[in-house]
Amino acid sequence: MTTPASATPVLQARGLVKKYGHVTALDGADFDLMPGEVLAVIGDNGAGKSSLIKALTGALQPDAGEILLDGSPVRFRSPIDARRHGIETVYQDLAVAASLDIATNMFLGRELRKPGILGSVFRLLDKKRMREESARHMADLKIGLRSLTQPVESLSGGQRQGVAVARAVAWATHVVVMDEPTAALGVKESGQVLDMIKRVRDGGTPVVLISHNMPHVFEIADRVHIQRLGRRVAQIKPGDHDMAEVVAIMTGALQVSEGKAVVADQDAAEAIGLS
Amino acid sequence: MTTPASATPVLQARGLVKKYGHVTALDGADFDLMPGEVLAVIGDNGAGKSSLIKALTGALQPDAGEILLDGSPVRFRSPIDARRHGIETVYQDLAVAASLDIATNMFLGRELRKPGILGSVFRLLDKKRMREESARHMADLKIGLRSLTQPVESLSGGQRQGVAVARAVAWATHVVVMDEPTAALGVKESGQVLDMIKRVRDGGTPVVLISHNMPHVFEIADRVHIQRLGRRVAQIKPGDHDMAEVVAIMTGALQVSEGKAVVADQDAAEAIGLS
Amino acid sequence: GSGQTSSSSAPKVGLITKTETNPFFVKMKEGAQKAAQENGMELMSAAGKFDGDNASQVTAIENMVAAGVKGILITPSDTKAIVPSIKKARDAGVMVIALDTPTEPQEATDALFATDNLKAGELIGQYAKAAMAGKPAKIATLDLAPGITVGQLRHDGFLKGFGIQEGDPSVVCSQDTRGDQAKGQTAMENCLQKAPDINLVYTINEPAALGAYTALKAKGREKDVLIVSVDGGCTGVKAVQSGQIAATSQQYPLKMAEDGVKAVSEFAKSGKKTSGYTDTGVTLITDKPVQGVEAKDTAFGLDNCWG
Amino acid sequence: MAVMEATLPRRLITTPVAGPLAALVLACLFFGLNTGQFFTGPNFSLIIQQVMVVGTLAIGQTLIILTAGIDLSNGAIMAFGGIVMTKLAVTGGLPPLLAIAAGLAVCSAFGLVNGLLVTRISLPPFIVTLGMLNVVFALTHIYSGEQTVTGLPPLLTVLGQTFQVGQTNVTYGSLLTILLFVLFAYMLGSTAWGKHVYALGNSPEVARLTGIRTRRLTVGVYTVAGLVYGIAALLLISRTGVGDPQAGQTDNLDSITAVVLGGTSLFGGRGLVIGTLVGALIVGVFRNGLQLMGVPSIYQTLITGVLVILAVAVDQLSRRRNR
Amino acid sequence: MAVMEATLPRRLITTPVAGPLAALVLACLFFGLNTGQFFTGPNFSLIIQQVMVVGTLAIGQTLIILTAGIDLSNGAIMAFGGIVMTKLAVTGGLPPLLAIAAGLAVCSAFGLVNGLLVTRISLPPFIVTLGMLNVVFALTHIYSGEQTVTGLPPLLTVLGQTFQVGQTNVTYGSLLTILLFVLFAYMLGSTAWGKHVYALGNSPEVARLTGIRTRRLTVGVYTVAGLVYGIAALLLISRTGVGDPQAGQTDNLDSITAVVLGGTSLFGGRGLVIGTLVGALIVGVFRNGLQLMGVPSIYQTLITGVLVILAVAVDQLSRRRNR
Ligand SMILES: Nc1ncnc2c1ncn2[C@@H]1O[C@H](COP(=O)(O)OP(=O)(O)OP(=O)(O)O)[C@@H](O)[C@H]1O
Ligand SMILES: Nc1ncnc2c1ncn2[C@@H]1O[C@H](COP(=O)(O)OP(=O)(O)OP(=O)(O)O)[C@@H](O)[C@H]1O
Ligand SMILES: [Mg+2]
Ligand SMILES: [Mg+2]
Repeated sequence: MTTPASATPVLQARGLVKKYGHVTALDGADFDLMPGEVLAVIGDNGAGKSSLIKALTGALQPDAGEILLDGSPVRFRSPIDARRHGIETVYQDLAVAASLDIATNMFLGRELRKPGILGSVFRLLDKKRMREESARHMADLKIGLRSLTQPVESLSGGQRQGVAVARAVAWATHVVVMDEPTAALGVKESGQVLDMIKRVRDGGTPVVLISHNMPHVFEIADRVHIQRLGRRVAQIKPGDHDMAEVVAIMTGALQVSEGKAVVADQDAAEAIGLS
Repeated sequence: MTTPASATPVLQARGLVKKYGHVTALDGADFDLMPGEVLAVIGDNGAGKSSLIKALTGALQPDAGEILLDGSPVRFRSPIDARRHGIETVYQDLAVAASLDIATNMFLGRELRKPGILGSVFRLLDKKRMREESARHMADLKIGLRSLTQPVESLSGGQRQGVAVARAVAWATHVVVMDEPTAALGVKESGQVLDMIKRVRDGGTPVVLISHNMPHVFEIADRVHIQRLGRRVAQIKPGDHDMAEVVAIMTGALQVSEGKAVVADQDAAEAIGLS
Repeated sequence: GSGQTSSSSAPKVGLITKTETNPFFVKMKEGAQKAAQENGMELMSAAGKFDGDNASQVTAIENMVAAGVKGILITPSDTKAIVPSIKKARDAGVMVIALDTPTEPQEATDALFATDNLKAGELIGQYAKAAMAGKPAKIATLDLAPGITVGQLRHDGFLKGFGIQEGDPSVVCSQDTRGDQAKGQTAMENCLQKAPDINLVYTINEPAALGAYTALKAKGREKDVLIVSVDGGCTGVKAVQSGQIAATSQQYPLKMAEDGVKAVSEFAKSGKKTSGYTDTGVTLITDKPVQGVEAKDTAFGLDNCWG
Repeated sequence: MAVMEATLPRRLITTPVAGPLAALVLACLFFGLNTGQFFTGPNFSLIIQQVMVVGTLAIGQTLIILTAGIDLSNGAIMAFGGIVMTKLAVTGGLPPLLAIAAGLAVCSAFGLVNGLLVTRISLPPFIVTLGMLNVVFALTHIYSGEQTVTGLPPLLTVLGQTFQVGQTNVTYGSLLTILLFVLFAYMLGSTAWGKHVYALGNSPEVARLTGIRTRRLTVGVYTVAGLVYGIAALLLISRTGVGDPQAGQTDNLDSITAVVLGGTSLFGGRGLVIGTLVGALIVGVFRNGLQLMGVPSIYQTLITGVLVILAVAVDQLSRRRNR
Repeated sequence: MAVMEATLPRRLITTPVAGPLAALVLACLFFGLNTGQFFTGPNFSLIIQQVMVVGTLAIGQTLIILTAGIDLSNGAIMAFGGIVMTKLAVTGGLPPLLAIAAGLAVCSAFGLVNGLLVTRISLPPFIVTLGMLNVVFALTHIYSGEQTVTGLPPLLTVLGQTFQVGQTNVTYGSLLTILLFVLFAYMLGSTAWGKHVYALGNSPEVARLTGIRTRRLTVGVYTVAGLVYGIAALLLISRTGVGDPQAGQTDNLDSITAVVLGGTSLFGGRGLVIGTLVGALIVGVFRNGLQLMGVPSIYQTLITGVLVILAVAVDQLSRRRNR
């Protein structure tokens, strides 16, 4: 374990366990997010990355383990609890409501009402303002859209992903968590999301980024959390290891001990060209 | 246009048009797939890549334009028509049936029946053989699964994608089309899919690969089809251009004419560091 | 499994009605309950889900035979369709008595305690004919529902009493109401829209009649249109008393049920079966009697009404 | 980025209500050409009176269907509410306003129970409301003793009074029904609550992850629906002038028909409450028009069946053309 | 790669039929302890006879619900089929076997029309079958002239004959019903057709992209369901001994209840036909047991309502525990 001892982690987890019937998705997973960093979470398919961040953001109740926010234990009974603490999440399965339009999706759960009596008594939505602000947020991400009143279901996969990302970035105050936000995005849009992540980090908000895209991870992450078989097997700094080594750790060919990589599985390591 | 004049294209399209209400997804798109090649289709989100390959594989009826298979005009009224001609497709929106298990999904539409009277008269499925063959195909792709009798809905996003890819590769005889097959896959699994694509190509079957992952495209593609605003704006060989140039073409900053890139939009080109 | 002691050892009698909600059948059940208590019997009851529901009545007969009843009283929903099931019950040694509505053939049951629905219709038909006093009639009939015997008999009886055939041009509007007040009102509203000069309304029962009255009143026509009905429930008789309905044919469900239970009790004690048709009677109730049609006033009606 | 807004004519064609509306207009034209009495003010006033009860029930049904639920118990709840109001006022001697309040409360309570069963034990709405249908039906008959309640105080039937619009008498009940439709169109279309209802119907999981309290929202929807059924009970009382334990037995399917004819998806998340009004009117116009044409009951049933299919088919085909 | 197969005990607990089965067993135990006549061979034979018609209708309903459809017309189609069979045999003078064939053909044809309307014009199944319900209901009454058909040739009621198993008489109809359930369990579980039905119910778009002829499959499912309704008509005839135009009016909801009680999802793609058998038996056992206990019918309705909710609740809660 190589947890930096410098500061209190913003978000922390110890020994999270989650079982689905006979499948163990989380098997005693630890997690540490330090202030102001971009932490990449990587791992094979099925390693439990999505389960981990679902547990951290209230979308899933772990069977065991504890979660700490700024050092004090918390329990998120639902995504709303996490959100109240300023934690915003882009879930892998695209949390957008298909038949509603982009502006409505951007503001879902936090709608703006008209000023004055129209808003307070008649609860009238300020659709115009919501549309304008959405347009602004989408423009920040430079996601090209022909109409904001189109239902989200008629967007391309990438455009839909853009809506979810823009939404999380717009609202987060404490932590932003993104589960493969660029998976469906084009080169240009991916670049915009990475820029946006940097900007969020530079604004002081730490970001958790799950990604399978190693160049992206190496470009942007301050630290990397490597997940394997439901557990964190290493935390590294991208500068200390090269991409091949990191992939080797991910697949179990190498193990990290005291910050140095050692060969764990000779066959596997040879198979990927390390020895 | 730089269509190689060497051989008859396996799959070809001329002037495809598709409109959704007031959105034009395809605006006179051309397409050429040569024998034995891996053709990458790239483009921004919403450029009409998915619409293009849907039109090519019978999943969508174009409003205008024609499609030629091995030089002769064809019309695919449904995905079954295309499939009958040996064209297999992995659609972006994951063509798997959520409540069915992996083996059933692998063989959906082409189930194996027991030999003898049990199969011919009683139409009894040979579940054991289907399970074994599925396991073999999945093992070829090295996609780790804990149980083949799990319904697909309980798989991680990557595992589900793996099932769809394995399925297409297993059945294709003429053309394999993949719409962002590695978008949700881990590094290891992505590598396996790329290997598999190479193996399919080496077996003589051409592959169409839509991807936003430029390193993947440059690693594997023999030629690249660049789609922009519903049209093919260029066909290039990866060796002739570097990644930055390709991205510039994709975003409209550069244009290709007579095989050479020329600056089309001075501002845009400068913005991405080309001049 | 007959050695079980938890259920009482009193002989059982079953009552199967068309529906469980029509006040007519509720009254019938009350009468049966009272008679069963007096005769030291246990009453089992069941009903169809809707008027015309044969399958539920068949199931009820089977279950009652399985439960070991001595006799079954039934108001058949489908007078023909129920016959084979009744035969099975009788073959198993159970006495079956039809109440209110005869089976077809009538001999399919051991006995019949009933009102003649055709006669009930005829009475109000005759009354209406006399009350119209030669004025040309424009008739609306608010009927029950397709294929329900009682509705058909009452409707036919009315036409017969009025002296016209099915399809006579004086019937300007016919509509099904399922005997429901709201549907009766809707039907009457539409009939009035179609033929504003309707001056005689026949209704299958009093709720439908009251619905028709509400519709007429909205048009200010309640005074000059004659409404006649069948049933004789207390609400209906009160409506006759207050002049909303001109006349109604009163039936006596309580009596049918009481007589039925007594007959089963007798059979349980002595093994002697009742047989044949016992007419429990029908009386025309009106406060505006006409020449040539025998009638009683609403005071009598209220004394003898049900529901 | 170019933000293109749909133009008004475009929106009119693409709104999901366009198809049902076309069907309604066609039906009106047909009956207007075939019977002289159809195109009159009083006849339209009549049609609205005839559909107001089912129409009001269908408002609640729309809310529930938008959440991907279904309510088979609405007619039964209305019948019970009607008996409660009339019995308390007549035999209970309660002031009419209190009796009405009690009836509305009881209906809301049944809605609440439906909602709690759907959310707390994750039971399918079909089963919950089917069970509730039986329970409430039985309770109605037990509580009423099968007696129709008559002799109502005037306040209970005040909605049946009329006012004049030109030559035509319109009941206050019709007006209330229209107002209810406008209110719920507003609530669904222009408040956060409405957007949440649609999101919930699209996908409860997505709604939950977006931070909507899906359980509370669902319970709220069923309870509001219950309240609306209570209002329907009041409308029914004012229309018939009695408390009728037999009321509403086919109204569950009738209200679902109105909702679906109005273009709302049974899978939730798509539809407009104004469509439901159109759907209810389609049924009312068919029934009224066929009656005016003197078609025998059984043939009316036949034709209604065909027309229901036709109405939705017209809608579907017009949408397909627009694709 | 480790391919782990679920063990048999594990599969028994996780099968979607476990919950309904537990509810059925509990109900049987309850009634067995409370009435002496319940736990007897003849009584069980009776219960099966009583549920065989709705149970058979529910087989067709299961097929349709698995495709994410619903059928409100099944009871009406059965009634029409019954009238066709009996009228042709009795007043038409057709040989009984021909009359039966004609009835089966007519029922299949109605199913076919349902299927064509659902696929060709993309109408919602709810609306198609609601319209069809009205149409077929009217046709039944027009064709039968409201007359119950009696005096049937023996061949039409041969399924009502019994054979002995131990001390108990079992009808051939009961046997046929069980065989139908086994047949369709086989077809859904062990043939390509069945897998395609599930895939279609999961997502028609996915099924289409996978190369399943979704339209043809859907039409096929509705047609097969129609044929099954024809068999139900024959069972009904053999049970009541007459052709009854009033038959089946609540059987649409009853059959849906059986399907849902059996654990099949109304959203399609999930469920087992054997669950439907269990669901139908649950309803039958409740009705029989309550009747044997001498519960008045209005209270039977009340209790049935509560028990329907309870049965599914038990199922849900047991599944939750297994998560
Ligand atoms: N709802 C569920 N029911 C059953 N099993 C589940 C469920 N969700 C996840 N799993 C299983 O838990 C394991 C971890 O899943 P998870 O989605 O967390 O992986 P992941 O690391 O996010 O994978 P990917 O990179 O493919 O998204 C997988 O084996 C998966 O099959
Ligand atoms: N069913 C549909 N209805 C309406 N518009 C659609 C539909 N499908 C696609 N579009 C629109 O057509 C355009 C092209 O979409 P398409 O999915 O082909 O893009 P793509 O290049 O595959 O994008 P991505 O890289 O994000 O997958 C987009 O603007 C999209 O919004
Ligand atoms: Mg994941
Ligand atoms: Mg795409």
